[in-house]
Amino acid sequence: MNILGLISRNFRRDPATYRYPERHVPATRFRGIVRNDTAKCIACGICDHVCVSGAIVVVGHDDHCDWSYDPGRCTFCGRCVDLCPGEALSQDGDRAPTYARSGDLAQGEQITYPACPECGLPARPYNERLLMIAHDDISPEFRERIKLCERCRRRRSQTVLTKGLGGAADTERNADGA
Amino acid sequence: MRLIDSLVRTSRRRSPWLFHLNAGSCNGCDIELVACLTPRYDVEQLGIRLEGSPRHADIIVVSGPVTRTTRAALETVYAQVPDPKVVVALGSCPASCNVFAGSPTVEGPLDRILPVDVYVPGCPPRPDAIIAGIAEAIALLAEGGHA
Amino acid sequence: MTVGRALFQLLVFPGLLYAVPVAWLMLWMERKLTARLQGRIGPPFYQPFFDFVKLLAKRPLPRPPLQALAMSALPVLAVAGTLGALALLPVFPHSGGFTGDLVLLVALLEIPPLCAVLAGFVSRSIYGELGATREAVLSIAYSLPFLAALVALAAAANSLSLSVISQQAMWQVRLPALLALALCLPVKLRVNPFSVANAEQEIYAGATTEFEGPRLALWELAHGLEWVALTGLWAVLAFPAANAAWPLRAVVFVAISLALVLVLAAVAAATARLKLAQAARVYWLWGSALGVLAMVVAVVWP
Amino acid sequence: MSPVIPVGPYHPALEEPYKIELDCDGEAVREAHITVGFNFRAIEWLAERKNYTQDLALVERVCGICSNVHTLTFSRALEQLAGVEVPARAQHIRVVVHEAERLHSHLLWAGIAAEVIGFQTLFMTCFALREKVMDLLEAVSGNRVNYAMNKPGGVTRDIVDPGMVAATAQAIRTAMEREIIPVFTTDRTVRARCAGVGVLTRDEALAWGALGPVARASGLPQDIRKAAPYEIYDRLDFEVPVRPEGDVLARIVVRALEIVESCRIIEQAVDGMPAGPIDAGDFIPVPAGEACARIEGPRGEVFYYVASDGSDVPLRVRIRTPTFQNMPTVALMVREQTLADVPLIQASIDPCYSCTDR
Repeated sequence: MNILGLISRNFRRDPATYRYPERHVPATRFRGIVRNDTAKCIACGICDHVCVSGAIVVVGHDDHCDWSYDPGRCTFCGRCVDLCPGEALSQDGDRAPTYARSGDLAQGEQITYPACPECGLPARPYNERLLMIAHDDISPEFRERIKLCERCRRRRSQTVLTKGLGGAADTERNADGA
Repeated sequence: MRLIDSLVRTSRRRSPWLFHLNAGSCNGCDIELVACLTPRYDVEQLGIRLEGSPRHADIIVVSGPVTRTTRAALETVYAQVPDPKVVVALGSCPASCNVFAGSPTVEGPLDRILPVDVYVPGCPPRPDAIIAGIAEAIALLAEGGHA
Repeated sequence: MTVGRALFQLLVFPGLLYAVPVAWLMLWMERKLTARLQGRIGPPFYQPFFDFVKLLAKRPLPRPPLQALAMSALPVLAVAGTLGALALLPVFPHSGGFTGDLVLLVALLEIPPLCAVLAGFVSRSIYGELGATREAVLSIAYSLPFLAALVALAAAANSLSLSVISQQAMWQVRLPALLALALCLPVKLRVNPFSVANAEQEIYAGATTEFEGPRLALWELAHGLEWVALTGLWAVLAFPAANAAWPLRAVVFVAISLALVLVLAAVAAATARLKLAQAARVYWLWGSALGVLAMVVAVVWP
Repeated sequence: MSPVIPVGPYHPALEEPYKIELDCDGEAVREAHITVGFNFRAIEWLAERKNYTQDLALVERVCGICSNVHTLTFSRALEQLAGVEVPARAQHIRVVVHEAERLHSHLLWAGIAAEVIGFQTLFMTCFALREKVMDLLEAVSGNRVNYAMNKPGGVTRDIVDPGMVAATAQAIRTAMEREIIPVFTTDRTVRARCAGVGVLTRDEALAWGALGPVARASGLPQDIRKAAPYEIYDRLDFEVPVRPEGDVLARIVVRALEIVESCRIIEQAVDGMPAGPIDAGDFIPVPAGEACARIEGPRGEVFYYVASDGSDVPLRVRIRTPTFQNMPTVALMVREQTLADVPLIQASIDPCYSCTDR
């Protein structure tokens, strides 16, 4: 086809243009603004570790963790979403809105550490999916223990251990006595 | 007087001319801006033209984190654009230096050097996002640009 | 020509009142057709008007006084010259036109390119100077066929009056002369394939690179008026029917002008920009051949 | 008139800031001096201060047009260090994205070349076709530019709809063969602007170390995909187009034919795509050592050197891009040409100064 054919074809066809404000919608797997599902977030900080532009910053405190994110700094590379162990992070399927001042789009999430059922002090959050990956079969006893804070968990382990060992020692002693 | 005012305002809204300045960008944003001219997006439907000379322009579109070597040009070009004018920052680089933050040769972000009116997020922004950003800028331009 | 008639021609038709809106219409048609041939929507029809108003409302940049004066005066002169040329077009033939208005027309039509060349140098920009140089070289190249065609027509009609020429030149001369004139239009209007004088990818906007705001607005207006004047000249010469009623004449004049705009825009959309030497060669070779042919026929034909 | 005409750093014909100063005699160019460095963002310096995962996103932004090439080469260097095998499906996906990137880069270049010679209609046609590739890349990777597809040991995203990919490749091939190639090669005004302009002879190309399509348009049949096949290129059937003329038109033709070949490669890669995993794990430990990797980018050979001390931050990352090699030939080619040819000649090497400056 020569150029005359090309322009006459263009002329005969309707223009390929989207009339503003109609627009070309992104593909379904588009990588937009990152969202954090605090229910799944375990505050591990991997997103902060892999974020090249410092868009995601994770700061841990005693009883909570601040997860902050500024789309104005984001490269939308999706590495944080890929590598998020708990699948807490996801990306919007559409583009971010324009904004007027630097930092306008910045958002923060607070991941509150759940209270330890035993002592009431903050415990590390946990994520069901990660548990399933780490352990195929979870006993009710283990499930209860995962909710405890580190100290209580250690104490619980200690008690179980002592009890177990104590029982064993008793049996041994009994055997000796026999 | 009021009639003339509203005519001027309408004309600014209908005929924004762009000058694009690459301040050390990776080309991603620049190419997406060029894509805005092409049949699918065709910004000429909004009266937008990409001008070669800053003296003809109303809107300065900046991409890139502002490297040391482009800073002087950036300032010159800004002075060459007649008022009223509006600055649009394209992508994450002019907004925050993006991945180049901390580099010894980068002097950005852009708002340290020029007053920025509209930020278009994305790395790079999609053409429809760029058009939306320019539409924001047009609204500002109609009101006489930034103070 | 009576004063009243002259004023009418200058201010109403085909002068100011007609020419300015039609200039915007033609600029829009050219852009819109180009866009459609490229598969785009293109600008809305009010685009050139708003471009003009917007540029007028921009604050000019501070410049040294003498340069500011020259940079403002040159586009005004270009607009005025083109309007003057338009007023001379004998859309309605009359007995009163002064003989020799052809010479005046040619002189007036040369004013905008001349102003552009001066503007390029006055703006003291290297790209402005390059654009001006190219403009000058091209104007030498197209002047030969352009003038040859007009002289041939004058010789054929044995008059220097446009009105007489448009009525009486014979078709054997008129045809090659019109072709030669048509060939000169793209370069005078700076559209492809002869747009080298304002080739954006090489020298920014050429001579008008350094112009801003109201000064640029006037250049845009002058450019639009050039479209009206040159297509109008061609239309007048291509439609000689002497005894048609005046509304018909006016309608045909406008129709031919607008059709010519479409043809030029289509040609521009289908070609790449030729280099300066290549463009000049086209005019020296083909343009001159057509012009000389017209002259020879005008002189030799009994 | 001043004898030295600066083109750039900001010029309508240049996408990027760089400067060519021309010693001119009227419109004829006597000598050209190229100044680069406007895009210097110290990427190599930054790469030595960020961990490997961060570096992937960083090197992707060396260049927004051939971004995939950079992550791919970097990943290949790391895989070499770590001794990791890339799963077969990931290799196929890599080739598809790699060639799709070549498609969009070449179409973009063809459009820019048309724009530079003032042929707006052809520019629009090329870019309209390019949008098809952009849609393909967006559907596969989730972004139109900077795809973030590669990581050491595989790719980040699977191709869920191979049929669409193959159909797009076929549509582009048809459009190239029917519309764009005929116009570029037969249109008289295009020929008038491109044929015989900016000639780089075979010997000059060899002596100046030209790479990629520039070398192939000067009669040098060099292509890493054939010379040192990576991924699955040794199992694919494709040609490397070579032209002997060395002018701008030859560079156009070489790239146009490469687009057709890339479409064929994509069709084959999608066709034979096996099922299976797409990566070899998330964080791949990089032991101490050094590695080089090179692949054939759209503009020519891209070369990476990575040195590691076993930590998660590289000791040294060295990037050499094709424009670094091709750029000096511009000064050679513009001599004794006219001013109007300079933008076209500089564009004909498909320069990428953000790659060169880094």
